Amino acid sequence: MTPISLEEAVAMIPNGASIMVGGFMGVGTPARLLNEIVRQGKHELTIISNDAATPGTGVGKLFDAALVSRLIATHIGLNPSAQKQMLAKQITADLVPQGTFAERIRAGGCGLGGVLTPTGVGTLVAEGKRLVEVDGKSFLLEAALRAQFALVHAFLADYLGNLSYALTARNFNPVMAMAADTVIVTAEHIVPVGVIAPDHVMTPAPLVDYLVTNPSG
Amino acid sequence: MTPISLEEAVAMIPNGASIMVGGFMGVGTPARLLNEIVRQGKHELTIISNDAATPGTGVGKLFDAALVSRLIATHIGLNPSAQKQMLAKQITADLVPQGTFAERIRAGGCGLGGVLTPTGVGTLVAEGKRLVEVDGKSFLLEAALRAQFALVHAFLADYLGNLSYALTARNFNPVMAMAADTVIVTAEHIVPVGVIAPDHVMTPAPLVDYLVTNPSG
Amino acid sequence: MDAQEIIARRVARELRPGNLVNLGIGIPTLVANYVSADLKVFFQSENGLIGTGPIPEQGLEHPLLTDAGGRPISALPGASTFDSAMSFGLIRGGHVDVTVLGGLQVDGQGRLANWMIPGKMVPGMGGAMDLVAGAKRVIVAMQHAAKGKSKIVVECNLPVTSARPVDLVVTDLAVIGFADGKATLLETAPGVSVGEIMAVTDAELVVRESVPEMKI
Amino acid sequence: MDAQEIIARRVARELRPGNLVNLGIGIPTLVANYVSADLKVFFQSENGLIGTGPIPEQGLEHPLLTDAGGRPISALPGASTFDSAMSFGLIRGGHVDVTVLGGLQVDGQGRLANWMIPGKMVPGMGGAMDLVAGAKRVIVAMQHAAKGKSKIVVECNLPVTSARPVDLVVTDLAVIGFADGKATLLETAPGVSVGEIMAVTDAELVVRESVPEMKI
Repeated sequence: MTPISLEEAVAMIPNGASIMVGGFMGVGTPARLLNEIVRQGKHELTIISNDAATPGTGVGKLFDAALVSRLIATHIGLNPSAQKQMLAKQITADLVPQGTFAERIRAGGCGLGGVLTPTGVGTLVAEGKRLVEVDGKSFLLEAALRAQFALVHAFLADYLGNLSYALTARNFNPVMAMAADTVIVTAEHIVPVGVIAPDHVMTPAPLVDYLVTNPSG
Repeated sequence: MTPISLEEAVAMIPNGASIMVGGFMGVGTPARLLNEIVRQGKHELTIISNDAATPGTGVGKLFDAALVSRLIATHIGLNPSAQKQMLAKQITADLVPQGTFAERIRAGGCGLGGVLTPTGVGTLVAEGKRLVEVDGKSFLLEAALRAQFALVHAFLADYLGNLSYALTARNFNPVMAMAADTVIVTAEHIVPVGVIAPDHVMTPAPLVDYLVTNPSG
Repeated sequence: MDAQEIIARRVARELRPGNLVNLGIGIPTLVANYVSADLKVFFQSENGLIGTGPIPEQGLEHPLLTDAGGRPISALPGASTFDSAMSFGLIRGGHVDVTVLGGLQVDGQGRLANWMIPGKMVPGMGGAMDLVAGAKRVIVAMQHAAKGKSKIVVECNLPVTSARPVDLVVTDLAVIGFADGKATLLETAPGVSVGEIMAVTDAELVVRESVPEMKI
Repeated sequence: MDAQEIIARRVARELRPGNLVNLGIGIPTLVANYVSADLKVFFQSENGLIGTGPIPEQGLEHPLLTDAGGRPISALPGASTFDSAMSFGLIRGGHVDVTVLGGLQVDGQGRLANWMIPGKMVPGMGGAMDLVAGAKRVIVAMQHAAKGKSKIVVECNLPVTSARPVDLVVTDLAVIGFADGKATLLETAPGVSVGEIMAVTDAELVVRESVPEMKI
C-alpha cells in the first residue's frame, strides 16, 4: 500500500477508464474521490456501482457533470438525471439484479469464470445469455466483472492498508476491493497497525494499492 | 435458534446422514459433537470436511471408529488410518482442490448452480466434468455442495445464535453454516446478546438451528 | 382501516417465530408495524443488515446505518452486518423465510411483474429478482386494482420479475394462493363478497365452496 | 551450506517489497527464514491468515492459531484472518504474488506434478492445485534429482497439478525458467558446472552462451 494525495490518486485515472465505486445509495461511498473526479473532469467513464445515488450526492455527481458514458448498476430509480441520460441514450446502462451484480464482482475478484444463478431465468435479463442446466435446473451464466479501478471507502484503514467497514456502509466495498487492477481507498479514520484486530479486518492490506491520506489539521 | 443438549443434538442425526464438519486439521472443529457421534455410534456417514485430521483428534475419531462410508475432503495425508480405509475401499473418497471445496460449499449455501473454476483444468480432477468456455478460457463446472447437517464450531455464540470465530479456527465454518438443512453449533463461549458487535458477527443468528449448551458448573 | 393497513396487518399474520424476513419498499415496509416483538422475527435490509429496528429518534441517526433506500434506520440488539455478496447469498440461498414485495401485476399462475414499465419506468430491478428467485416464501402485498384495472391478470403484459410463481398475494380485497399452480381465492377481506372480488379480478380464480374472511 | 538452504536462500531473493506470498510445506517453508522483515512481505497461510509470524515461544502457542499443517504459529502486527472461501478467493483471484511449492516432477514445458503417486501416495491435493492455477507467480523449490533420478523430466509421468506451467524452478543445482514455454537454464548453483546440471536433467534445457552463478 502506498499513501497518496487525493489529487494524485485521481490523476492516475485516465479518461474512458472503468471504475467500480463502493456504496449503496451514497452510504459507504468514497465521496472525496468522486468530488475530485468531477473537479479534474475525468470523462467517458464506465461506472460500476450499485446505484446512481441521487443528484448531488455520491456517484450521482458524476451524472450531474455528464462524465459517465456507460453504467453497470442494479437500480437508478432515485436519480432522475441518470434515468434521463439513459433514456436519451447519452449513457449505455446495463441493469443487473443486485445479487447477480455482487456475485459477478466477487467472481471477478476470486478468479471464477462466471456465476451460475437462478436469478433472471425466464425474464428479460436472460436475453442473449447462456443457460446452463445442472441436475435439471436452469441457471444463467453471468459474466465475471472486473474494472481498471476500484474506489473503496472504509471506516478504518491502518497504516498497512487493512480495512474495516461500519454498519451498512460495508455493502459492495469488500468485493470491489478484490476485483480491480488498482484499488484506491479513502477511510474515515486512518489508525495505527493493531487498532483493527486480525479477526475484524474485512479487506486484508495486500489488496489495497493506494490509501488516500486524510486532510490534516 | 433452539438451545439443545449434546446428546439430543446428535440423536437427531440418522445413520447414513451427510454431515459437513467445520475445522482444518482439527482446529475450529466441533470436537464435542464428534465425540458424541462416536459414543452414539452413528454410522455409514458421508463426511464433508477439509481433511481427516489425525487419528485420535477431531474428525479423525470418526475414522478410528470406522463410522464413515463416504468422504469429501481436500487432503487426508496426515491420517494414515483414513488413507488405509480409502485404499481398501472401505470408504469412498472424493478428493477435491481446497479452493474448489470451499467454493462448492459456498455455492450450495448461496443458491448458485455450481462453480466455474480454472483449478483442475487439464488434470485428473477434470475427469467426467463439464468444461465451460468463457471468453476463450476453460473452466471446470464443479457442483454445488450441500449436506443434511452442518456441525459448526464457533468461538463466541450469543443467546440469539449470532456467531464469531477466532483466528484460524474460522476456516470452513461460515460457509458450512449456510449449506446444510440443519445447522448445529458448539461454541467455546456462549455470551449475552450484544457481546458480539453487529460488525463482528460472522454467521448471523437466523442461520443457526441448534446451539449446543455448554457444560455447566 | 385503510387499504394499506388491511394488507399490512394480514401479511403480518403470515410471519412465524424466528423467521428471517425481507420487506420491499411501499406497502411491504408497513408490515413491520404489525409484528409483535415477541415473535422475534429478524428483518433483513438487503444493503447489509439483519435486525433492522424502527427509525431512530431525531439526532440519533447514523449516516452509516440506513435501509436500502438510504434512509436512517436503527439496529436491534443482536443485529448483524455483512457485505452485499453475503446479503444476497442469504437471499438466493433460501435463508430468507419470507419476502414481502409490492407488485404491478400478478398473473393466473402467480408470476409477478414489479420492476419495469417499458418505455416509462426503467429504474432497474435492484434486489427484487433475487428475492423472488431465492426466498423460501414470496408474498406480494398490493392493491387489488389500480385505476379500476385489475392487477390480478390473466397473463402479465409487463416484464415478469421471475419465472418462479409467488406463494401468496394479499390485497385490500382478498388473499390469493397459488399452491397448485392456479390462482385460488383463500380469504375475503372483511365485508367484501366473493362476487365483488371476482368483478375486479381478470385472472381465472378458483373459488372453493366456502371462503373464510381474513383475520386481521 | 546444505541443498535445502541453497534453494531457500535463492527463492527468498525472488520476493519483492509488499508481496503477498504463500509457502508450501517442506523446503518452501524454509524460505521465510531468509526474508528480511524490512521487505514487508506478507505471508499467507491458506487456512485463513495473512501475516504469519515465527513459531511462538513455548507456552505462548494458541490452539486456534495454526498453519495449514495444524502447527502453532504466530501472527505479526497487522495480520488478518478470514474464512476459507476468502482465502482461496485471494489465491484463485491472482492476489497472491508468489507461491513457492515443493515438487515431485517438473517437465520441459514447466508443468508441475506434486500431489500424488498413483497407487502409493494419494493424500489429496489440498490447496496446491488452486495455488498453481491462481497465483501470479509460481516458483517450485525442490532438489534437482532424487535417488539419482532427475526431477526435471521430459514429460511428467505423475499426474500434473495444473495445466498452467510454473514460472521458475529453483533447485540445489540450478535456476530454470519457462518464460517462452521451454525450460531455460538461468543460473547455476555456486561451484556447479553447466555440464553437471545437464547430466542430471532429463528435460531438454535451453542453455544460453553465458549462464550466471546464483547469488544467495
